[in-house]
Amino acid sequence: MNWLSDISSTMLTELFITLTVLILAVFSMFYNVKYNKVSKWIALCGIGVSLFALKYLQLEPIYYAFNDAILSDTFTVFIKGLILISSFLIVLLSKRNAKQRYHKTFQFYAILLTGVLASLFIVSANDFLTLTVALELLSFATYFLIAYKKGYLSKEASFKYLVTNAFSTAVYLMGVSYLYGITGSFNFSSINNYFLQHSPTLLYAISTIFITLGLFFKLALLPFANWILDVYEGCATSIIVFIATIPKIAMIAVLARLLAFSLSYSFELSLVILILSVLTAIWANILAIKQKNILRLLACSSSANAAYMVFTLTLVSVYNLSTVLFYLITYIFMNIGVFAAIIVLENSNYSSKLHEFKGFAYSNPLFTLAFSVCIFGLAGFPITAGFISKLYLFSAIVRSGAIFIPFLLILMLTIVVSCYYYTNVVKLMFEKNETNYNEIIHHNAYSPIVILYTCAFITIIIGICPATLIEICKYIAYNL
Amino acid sequence: MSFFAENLYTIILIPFWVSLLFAIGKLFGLIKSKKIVGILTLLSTFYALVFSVGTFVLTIIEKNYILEQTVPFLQLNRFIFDIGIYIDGLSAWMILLVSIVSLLVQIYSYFYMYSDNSFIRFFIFMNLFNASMFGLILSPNMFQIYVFWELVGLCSYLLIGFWYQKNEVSVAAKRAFIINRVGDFSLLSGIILSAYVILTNLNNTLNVSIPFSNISTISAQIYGCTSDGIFILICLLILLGAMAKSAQLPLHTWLIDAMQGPTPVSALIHSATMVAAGVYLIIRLYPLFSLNPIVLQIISVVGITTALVCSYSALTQVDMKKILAYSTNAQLGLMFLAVGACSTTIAMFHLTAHAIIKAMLFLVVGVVAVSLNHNQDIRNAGGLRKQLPICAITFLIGILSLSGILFAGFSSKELIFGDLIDGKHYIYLSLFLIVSFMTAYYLFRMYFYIFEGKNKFDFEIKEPHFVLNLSVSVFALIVILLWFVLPKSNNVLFAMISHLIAAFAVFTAYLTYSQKKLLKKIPILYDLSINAMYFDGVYHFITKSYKRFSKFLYIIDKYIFDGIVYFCTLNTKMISWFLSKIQTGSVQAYLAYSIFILMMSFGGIMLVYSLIMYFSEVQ
Amino acid sequence: MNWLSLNVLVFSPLIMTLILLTPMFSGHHILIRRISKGFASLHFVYTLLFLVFFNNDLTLNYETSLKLFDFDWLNSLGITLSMGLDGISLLFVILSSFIILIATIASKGIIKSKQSLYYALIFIVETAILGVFCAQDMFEFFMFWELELIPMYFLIGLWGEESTAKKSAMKFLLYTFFGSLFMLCGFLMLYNFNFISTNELTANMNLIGFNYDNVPFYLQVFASILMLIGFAVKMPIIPLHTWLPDAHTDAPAPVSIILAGLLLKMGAYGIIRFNIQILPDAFLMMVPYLVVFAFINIVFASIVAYYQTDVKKIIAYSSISVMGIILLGLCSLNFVGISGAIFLMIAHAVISAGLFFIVGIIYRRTGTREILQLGGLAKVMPRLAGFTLVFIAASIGIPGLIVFVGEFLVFFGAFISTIWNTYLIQIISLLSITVLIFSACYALKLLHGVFYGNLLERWKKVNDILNHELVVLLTLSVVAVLFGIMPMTILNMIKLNVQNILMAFGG
Amino acid sequence: MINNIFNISLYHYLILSLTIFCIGVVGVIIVKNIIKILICIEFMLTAVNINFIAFGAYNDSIALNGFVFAIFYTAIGAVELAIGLIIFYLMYKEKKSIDIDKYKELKN
Repeated sequence: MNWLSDISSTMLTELFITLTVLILAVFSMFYNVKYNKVSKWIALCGIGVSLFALKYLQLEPIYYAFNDAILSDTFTVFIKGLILISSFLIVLLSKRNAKQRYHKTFQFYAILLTGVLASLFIVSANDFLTLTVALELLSFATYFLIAYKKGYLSKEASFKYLVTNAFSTAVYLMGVSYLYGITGSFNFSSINNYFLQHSPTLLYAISTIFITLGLFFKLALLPFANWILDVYEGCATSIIVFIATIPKIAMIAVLARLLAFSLSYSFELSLVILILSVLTAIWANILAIKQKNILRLLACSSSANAAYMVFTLTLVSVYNLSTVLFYLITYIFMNIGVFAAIIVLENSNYSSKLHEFKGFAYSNPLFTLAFSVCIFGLAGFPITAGFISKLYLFSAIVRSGAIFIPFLLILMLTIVVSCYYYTNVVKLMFEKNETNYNEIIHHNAYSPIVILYTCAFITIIIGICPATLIEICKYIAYNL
Repeated sequence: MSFFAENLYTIILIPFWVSLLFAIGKLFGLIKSKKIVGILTLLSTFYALVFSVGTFVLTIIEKNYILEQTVPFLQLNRFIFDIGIYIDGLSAWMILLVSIVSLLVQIYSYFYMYSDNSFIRFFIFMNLFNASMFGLILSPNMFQIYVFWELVGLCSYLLIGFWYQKNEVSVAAKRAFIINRVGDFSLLSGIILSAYVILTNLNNTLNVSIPFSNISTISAQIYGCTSDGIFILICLLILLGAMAKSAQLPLHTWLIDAMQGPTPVSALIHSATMVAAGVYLIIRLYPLFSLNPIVLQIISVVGITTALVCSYSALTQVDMKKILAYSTNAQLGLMFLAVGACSTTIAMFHLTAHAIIKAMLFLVVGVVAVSLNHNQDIRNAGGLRKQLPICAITFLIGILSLSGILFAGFSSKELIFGDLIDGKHYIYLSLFLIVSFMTAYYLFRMYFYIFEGKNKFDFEIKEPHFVLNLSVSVFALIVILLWFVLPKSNNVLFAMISHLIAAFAVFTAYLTYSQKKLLKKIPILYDLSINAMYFDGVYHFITKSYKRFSKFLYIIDKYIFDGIVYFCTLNTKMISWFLSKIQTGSVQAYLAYSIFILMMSFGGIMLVYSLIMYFSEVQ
Repeated sequence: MNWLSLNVLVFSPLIMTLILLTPMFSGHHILIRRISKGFASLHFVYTLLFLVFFNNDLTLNYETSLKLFDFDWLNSLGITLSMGLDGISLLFVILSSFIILIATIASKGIIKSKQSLYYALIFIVETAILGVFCAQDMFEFFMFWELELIPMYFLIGLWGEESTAKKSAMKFLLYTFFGSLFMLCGFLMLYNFNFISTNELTANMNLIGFNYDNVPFYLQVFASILMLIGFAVKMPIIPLHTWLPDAHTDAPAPVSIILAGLLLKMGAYGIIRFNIQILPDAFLMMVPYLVVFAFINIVFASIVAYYQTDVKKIIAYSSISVMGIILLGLCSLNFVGISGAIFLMIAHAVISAGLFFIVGIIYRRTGTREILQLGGLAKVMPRLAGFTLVFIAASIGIPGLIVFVGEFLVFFGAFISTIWNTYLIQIISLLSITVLIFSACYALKLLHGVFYGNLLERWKKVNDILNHELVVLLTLSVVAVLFGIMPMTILNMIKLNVQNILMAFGG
Repeated sequence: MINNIFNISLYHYLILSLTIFCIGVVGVIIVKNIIKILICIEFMLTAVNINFIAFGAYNDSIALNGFVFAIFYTAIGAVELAIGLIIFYLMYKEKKSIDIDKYKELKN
């Protein structure tokens, strides 16, 4: 059993992440307040090392390790890279939140990295057992992260997240059990071969629907979407960045893999997913109009964008996967940019209420420029990457058949609504602020403002010449 | 002599450049003295007079001399619309008449308007009018007629609304321009319809708008290949355009409003030149109209009814210029009758005679009004014969000729009378005689009110400027001269009847002048006449209903098109309020919603699955 | 001729934006204004150079595909930033650069705050408009089409005079965004048609082609309708026009010059490029309905214009009715009609720029645009009254001025178009000639309401137009008269293009 | 052995697990007491376990995948409930009440 070669070709990054988690856990017991700055650096170099280790993972032929429990191919490596980069940015952004509880910074980063570890496992899981365990590990990490912030609200948000998550995992597992009942095995590839011989029955359709609806929880699509508004408002902003990016990437990867083979057998599944994602897009965008709090607004926008991605995923063609990947990457960067801006505002103690945004355009123009570039990216206006990703997404939808055009028209209506509330935010910044002259203080944390400018720069650059990134996504998608 | 004909086109361009010069001068404030303005305009009109006399003589020497110089204005791959000049007997005659009248009127207006503070603006518009009138007369095809038709309409609007400070002047100008636009609309649609007919049926010709050089052949072809309905429609549309310009019955009220403008304007534009353009157009298109007798019938009916209505409503008018305006209307109706029933040459004679006489009458009225310091009411202007002798004499000459007793008016009316008898149009003849009776009546009534009896004003009248009297007397001279030039058919019958009618009319006029209360006896007829058969009421109603209609459309636009958009936004806001309300915050509510959606999706799947099963069995 | 590059033409205003946004200009307004006016005139001269080297017998296409950092924009998807000029687009490029120059000169007295941001946004809008007219690629066309949304939103919102400026700016943004998304869906269907039939991805407008066997006709009509909705919102066709009056009344004068002058033309240009050239049969099938819409547009808007009391609303509704005439010209599908429509686009741009500028002048001096409160200004502002007379006469369609030629050609072309055997188009064009009367009504109401009648007490001290306003009005009226008298200069430029447009209809 | 005597087939187990699952679901929604809600969640998780064991026993008796999964998942379920209690305790410090309707701060 060459488990050593298995580890070296599939799990190197997970290994290094577990090492950093252990180190952090050990340090958290000994060192107290004085050395909490060190914890950030340990986490950062842990992620750096695992990023570096990505190079050694097996790319070309799919490598099945631990008798088909874990697999590694270009798609998983790419997604792992994306997860690690975004976790790197999250650690940078969460400096101030971590510092609130001095003695707990080590624990904070430890839990954060366990969440990252769990999502790395989710991506490379090849059977339902590892997938379920990894999912649960990720949810455990998120429970504590949400509950981290002082005050009662984060506790309530975490409790809501817990109850809904338990409910959705129960639904997901019911689906898995029925699937296991039919095929007799948990392994994706064996399930696939099983269905090559036998024709899929109604029970199969029900089980796949149960599984996908269960997975929709992390992406905040309609059956389990109500929690996102409360959790985004309740917990600390850097944790929101974590919730908004890492589980979303993992879920998209899992759904891509699951739907790749299961969709071909049951068209009811694609029907349900299409309808649900369109409903979520409508629900999220219309809900966002009335929101007075920027965080709740971004919650709706994240669930809407997840809906667009899942909608394109279900249209059966490899061409769509590259569009979803491109959309995912651009969305992640723009999202991190916007949240970095909010963290900058919180550092100079402005609340996240929308009317606080008045008059920023005149007091600090550069900040407004970067922030509006990211927001217009999310809305999909020309020069930004959002425009290209939406354009690429729509071309995929139209390419996969004329039957989807009515759906596309509905999506376009929701995008018009989204353009309203995005521009509303920017409009507020240009309104005259009658009270004080609001200046942004940077002295305590420089990293959020730097991340904001880099994300804005990336959105503009991808907006102007996206050819290379699209080539990468095409290459990855074609050999899933 | 042919030199004059060749570059006759310059008489169109020169007044245009002069008016442009004045406009730029006024814009940058370069014009210091009014003399230059006067001299330049008079020079340009004199230049036009010399050239038109030259061409007129040329047309008389060489029988049916025709010259056409055109340059393409719009050349799309198969269609050509060209601009230029076209000289034949008719246009030469018309050019001569117009240039004579305009020269004299401009001399008169130089002194008349000298005291006015926006003097330059007057002459900008005057020159622009000259240029467009010459362009209209010399136009070789229907396209150019339409081009200058609108320009002339614009100039008449500008000149009517010259004293724009007063509200009723600007309203009158607005109304005149709108009614002219109705005429332009019908003329344009007539042109386009005829072009369509030419194009679809005989698509060999390049020039799509009807050229006047071979008008007869083209009109024969048009008549040949179209059904009667469309042919009549074309003629009617063009006729409606001409009727709007020469103020025929349905569209005649603008001429009465045009009297708000300064008197030289009414003298030149609203009595001699512009209103004659409509008649000129019909004479020009006579070959086309004559092909179908119904069209000629319509023309003459329109003419005679306008003559009757307008002369009837002139009987009891009080304002000097209004009476003359109604009489112009009536005489134009007679010209239409002449074209419809008699022949174009007779119509031309009547046109020239009327132009000269009416211009003279207006100038005289101008002088009288100025001397009564701008009071145009005939009731408080009596016994001016002693103070303004020359005006009285010239006015008398004008009245005598216009009512067909002596001089030019007599000969032209005699020709009409003779031709009506030959053509055996007895109804027209009788109506013609009634109209001439009425004209004689109101003209002499005006004469008695203004020049007879004791003067009912107290202030001293200053002697008008000698040039005003000079130009008026020159006009009188021409009227007398014309009497000898115009051909005389000297049938004694007409001479006897017209003298009898005129004498009777003079007697009744004197009678009503001396006993004022005589008229009160017949109130209905009196009211009918004083407010001109309530046509003004009709137009007032039309404008009010147009305002209400546009308000109604605006309401549609605001509450339906905008309403839908507002409804959508309102709807989304309501749904978003509802959605945020059902986010109650309790976990159990969230789970209830998700279970509801789960059940819905399963229900849907079951339904779809059973449908498929059902359909697969059915085949 | 090689130094005449389209990239410089289209993207130089963008570079100017960056220069203006740098903090070094933040202080002094006069310098900013002078620099932007200088740049605008330089840019206009540069576009005229294109005219000099454009030999109109062959459609010289400046095929240059933009290589930005050596990456083709989206080569894998067949989308390249390729720019090209032919007769029609060159005409519009010159027009847009001229109108932007007029707008920059006109915004001297009107814009008092945040000048650098204002001129920066104006130049972004200019790049967007030039990009739209030069685009050879569908998605590039769409990108530039959307690029001008945000700057226009801020131009109307931040510098608008009314309190409802922000609301109408948002209405403008959402309406046009809604329309452009429908248009994008149409483009994507075209892109897909091409992929189905020729099996290689290209979004270039000239290479798009699909054979009729594998693309069903109802799909073509569906794509054409979707694109038409996008263009109908921009070139307002009646049911989708409600954003225009609000956007115009609240926008400052130079912004509404650009809005009326150029943005409406993009809609019509789009119809020519996409509906008529790429999907001719679908357009042929839609012509009767479009003609009815055009007729409603013409008559409805001009009658509604009569009722308005706000001067800018009257001009806004008048531009809706003129755009209706342009649509009628395009639907006539014959040489006279289409060249008349294009000529009318140029004419309307010049005239509406002049009219909006005049309203800007009046608003700047009197602070109100209500006709009821204005009156008798001619005594106080004689020169402005003279210029308004020229522009009002032009907008009515008095011959010798620029709009008459366009209107005459459109009515003539619409009347003789033999596309449909029924007499529908003949009857409708005959009825739409009545617009002459309705336009005369509202134009005279405007002229008399503002300039004639008795002068109110408070407007006694109002001064006449200054020299920079005189320059703008003089240039506009010279152009109006010049092309009114010699229209063939413009018509010759677009002769060849209109012919090969009509090739598909056996023109 | 017992299955053959009383010939209990796979479907009885499935029905059992479904009923327990539904009880859990209804419980979570109806009950007001938080502890009971957590217990109902445990109900749902055990129902899934029963499912796995039943399928493992009847279909796949050799590879015993189902049983392995059940063992794993009981552990995970327990951890989840523990964390649920911890967070409830943290919330309880604030509101001092066991009724779920008190914990509705974050809404609309």
